[in-house]
Amino acid sequence: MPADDIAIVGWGQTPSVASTDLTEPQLCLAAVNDALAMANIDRHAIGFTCSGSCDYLSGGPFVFISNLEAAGAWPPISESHVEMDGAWALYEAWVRIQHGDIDFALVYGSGKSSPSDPALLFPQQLDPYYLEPLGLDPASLMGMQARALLDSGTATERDFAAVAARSRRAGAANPKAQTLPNGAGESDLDIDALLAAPYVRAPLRAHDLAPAADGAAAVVLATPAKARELTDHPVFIRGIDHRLEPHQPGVRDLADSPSTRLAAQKAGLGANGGGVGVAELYATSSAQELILRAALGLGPDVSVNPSGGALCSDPVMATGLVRIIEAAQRVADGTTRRAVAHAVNGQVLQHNLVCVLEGER
Amino acid sequence: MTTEKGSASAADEPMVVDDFVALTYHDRLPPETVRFADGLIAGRIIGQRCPQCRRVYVGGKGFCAMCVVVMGPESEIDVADVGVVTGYTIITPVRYYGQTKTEPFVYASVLLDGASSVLGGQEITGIAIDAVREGLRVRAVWKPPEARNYEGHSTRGWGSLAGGIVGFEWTGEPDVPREQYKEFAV
Amino acid sequence: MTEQHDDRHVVTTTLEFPYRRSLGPVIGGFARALAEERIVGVRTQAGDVLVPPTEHDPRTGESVRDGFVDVGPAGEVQSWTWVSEPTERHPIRRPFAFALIRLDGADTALVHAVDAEAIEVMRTGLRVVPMWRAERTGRITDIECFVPAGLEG
Amino acid sequence: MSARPVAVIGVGQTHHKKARADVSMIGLVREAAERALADAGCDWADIDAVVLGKAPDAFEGVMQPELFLADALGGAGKPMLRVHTAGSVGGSTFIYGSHLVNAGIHERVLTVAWEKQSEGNAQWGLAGGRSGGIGAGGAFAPFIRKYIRDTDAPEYIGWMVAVKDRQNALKNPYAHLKIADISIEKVKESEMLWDPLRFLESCPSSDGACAMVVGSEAAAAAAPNPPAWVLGTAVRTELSTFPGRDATRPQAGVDCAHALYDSVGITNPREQIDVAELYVPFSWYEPMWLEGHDIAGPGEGWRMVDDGATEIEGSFPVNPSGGVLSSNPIGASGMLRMAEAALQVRGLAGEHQVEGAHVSLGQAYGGNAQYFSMAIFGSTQDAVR
Repeated sequence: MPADDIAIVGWGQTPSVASTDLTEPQLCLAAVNDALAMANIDRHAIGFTCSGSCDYLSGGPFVFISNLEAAGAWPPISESHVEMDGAWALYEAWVRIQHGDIDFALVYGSGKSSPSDPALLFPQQLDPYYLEPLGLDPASLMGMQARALLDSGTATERDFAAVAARSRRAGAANPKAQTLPNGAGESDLDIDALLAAPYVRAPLRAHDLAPAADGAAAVVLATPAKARELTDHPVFIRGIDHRLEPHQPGVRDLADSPSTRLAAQKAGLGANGGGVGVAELYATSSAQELILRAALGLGPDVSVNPSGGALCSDPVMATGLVRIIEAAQRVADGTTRRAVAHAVNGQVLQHNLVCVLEGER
Repeated sequence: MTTEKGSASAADEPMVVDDFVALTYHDRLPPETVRFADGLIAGRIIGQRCPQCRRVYVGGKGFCAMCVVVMGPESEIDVADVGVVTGYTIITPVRYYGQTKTEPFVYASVLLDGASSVLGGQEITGIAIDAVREGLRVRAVWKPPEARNYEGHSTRGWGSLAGGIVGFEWTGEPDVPREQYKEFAV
Repeated sequence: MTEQHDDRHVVTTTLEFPYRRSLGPVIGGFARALAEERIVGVRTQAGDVLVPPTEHDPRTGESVRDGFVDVGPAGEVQSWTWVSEPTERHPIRRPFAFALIRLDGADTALVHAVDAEAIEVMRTGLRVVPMWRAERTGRITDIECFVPAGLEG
Repeated sequence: MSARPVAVIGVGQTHHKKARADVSMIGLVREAAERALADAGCDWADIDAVVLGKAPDAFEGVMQPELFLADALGGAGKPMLRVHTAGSVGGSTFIYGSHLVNAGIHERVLTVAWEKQSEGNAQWGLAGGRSGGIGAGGAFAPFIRKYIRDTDAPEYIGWMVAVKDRQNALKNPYAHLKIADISIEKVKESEMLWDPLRFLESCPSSDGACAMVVGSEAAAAAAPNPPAWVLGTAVRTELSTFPGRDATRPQAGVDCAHALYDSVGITNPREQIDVAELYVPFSWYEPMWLEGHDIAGPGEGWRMVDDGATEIEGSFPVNPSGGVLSSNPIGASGMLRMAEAALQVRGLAGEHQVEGAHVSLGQAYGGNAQYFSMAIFGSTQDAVR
């Protein structure tokens, strides 16, 4: 890929909460202002802005128009919007900044899951002929996916519980993660105790499933030259790519994620995890984390979801961007020299984005 | 939630089936809207003055979208319930599922005295529909205190006056010269 | 941000609308077959039988071949999950399974509900058969659900 | 790195109708895409990425419908992106697709925009499912009233635009509205919907899709038909309302036009542009955009209409395809402007071809007249003179 190594120089995220009474524009405003403050640039220096949100999640048409108020769209700005997670807004902005005529781009993603019941809303995201009329909900799809993984013989329910326990322990230490019932207490994270919990969608239990949250996240991108002017520790996007799979779950191997593997290859991740120290994966079930680890070739030495991941914090439409932020944070603070972030769009890993981040070479 | 009652048609005719969608949302009103709504019930119209540009927004959203600065309770002031029509149209309602309007109605923008932002979508009463015009001086028609409520508020847009005010009526005063509101027209 | 509020501060809106779906030749053909208690698929250029059928091969985008192929009605569970508390949108109101079902003669799997009475009955590889709704309208829910073969009563 | 040349190498659209009951949403988008691929001499496998655009999901009642449509457009194994920038979305979808080639990321990108309005109801969708919806006409009518007041335009200007675009549509085989006996009298006597807008001054509700294949210089060289070079693109957005906003001449539209003209070396748009496809869903937006994009001076836009300059044989033809007033599959309407502008400089516009068109303008707007996407197309890479 001929692309320049664009840098991430600022970010912000609101705490993920089960329900907030702030509006989505207010959430966006908080995240955007934090990102701009961290980058230490004025919003008028931004050459392109791109946001990600979803009308149906927020319950009205054109939610992105009110969210725009957080971007400071006066005087007029060069701007776009994707009806997707903010990670794809970042991708569009990354493409735009490649043109070489702007220095900075602003990206934000936001969503409020609290107004609706995801189990009742998300069937609407499926094809209206064969799947939506069944009221097929995300957790049921993830349950069938988890069963396919168990049947493949590569994972057990105990493995699922281990992912959940590790994520929740990590999430309890992350002030931006959602406060979950039995989240912090070590005793509640005993794997046998987790396995004793009832199934929600067998073979998945409540702790195996991401709790939908309200929140927003924002990122400032910069050209390499501007990034080096602003900071001694720029975080560069070494590669980014996204790939799609067919929509119908019955034509896919749900126990694998070939589109993640392909996106990683196109993003230049390299074999066997490409030497990353940290991976932030947008897995909405514990089983998905295992599928993604395998697709990315991550070994046991890679720290996966040190933020707690989506199992502790899933502000839908911002979660993918949060994964990129959490990975960038760990490159910036020296935890690792190289990290990978993953985002997903659609149900059961239909469409996957992989972003490889590194510090100065 | 989803029911279908489409009928199978002859093999050479296009097949069309019904798909009834009903989705329910419970939105918690933001603090600014709650204060604005309580203000209407108490007979007040609350505006928010931007600490930076000093513009006054009626139904403040908690921030000035032009300066992108937060406006909290300390920015709130009372705005008059009289103002001027800065633009309008007469809408012939289009029929669609859930539409209850059937007769043409005035859809006017009103700039209240002391405010910088216009209130869109207001009905004008006390004057014939074809006599409504830009520059008309109007005052709020309040609901009786016991009838005021939380009607019309949402988490989107500038808000709604519907909880306390049914519309605006002509004050009988002479029209306001265009120069005085031109900057805020429509 | 999570404190309790008084109910007046919560606005409830129901977005409700009767949409009309035009099905086109392929999904429409599947729908017409349902009315006759038949399940049909289509063949891709590569020869695979797609069920549920679409106008295109989902892997390549190529148009499928003309004509329909009868499949099933019995099939085999390829994967499944147990729904212990159904939602109001689900087709069955008591605990049931959602399953990926590969119908006999098909190369891809269809998602549907399996009314299996108990989770212990469910397993990958289970043979299932469709239960037809008496009044059929051309929707996937013309199949009320699938049941384990031999239990169709 | 600098941006590399990009060309439109394939264009396709559906026959637009009130209800395309004969096709599913899948069939609708494939109809446009297959025509674009055929024009580009491509197969699904030749496409590197798919970009989809449409207006609010509530129009068809499917959340993020691109998820089920992407594999119908050969998207499996490829990147897909869904753009939504209100009415301008068709334009911005095309522009993002062109940027993927510009930036050197892909060789050939399929961009598709669509709407199947017959599956739902646009008024309902625009109102967010609530009563009292005013529709787009209700939102724009006050702006039009202000334009008329500010420029002293005679009321027949709107009727003239309505007649011209419907006459042009008679030459376009894909257009939805075909009103053979359209006349000033007929427009004038049609029902007043949103004062001062009459029924026949308003766009229809259509089912339809538009697709464009954009490619690199190498892709253009390999294509069987002449390319349209994408000489420049620009997008601008402003807030939907704010104190002091001039909604009849939104600053975002002014800035967008000037950024575009500057990027391609246009100093006199009226002279240097041969034909324009402007997003005119209500008749009065033709003079408003002629002025709002500084093609005409203040108050000169309606005089261009009055003088016949914007007719297909005029000095500055606008919407020879019949425009949004004749076909309005909302999400696709902006891309249709880009596609029709591209067809003109390729010389492939058929009966509505403007003689000698070498430089064309495609424009779309959306939201509360606050989103703008614009592009300049050339028959050659140095067509602007």
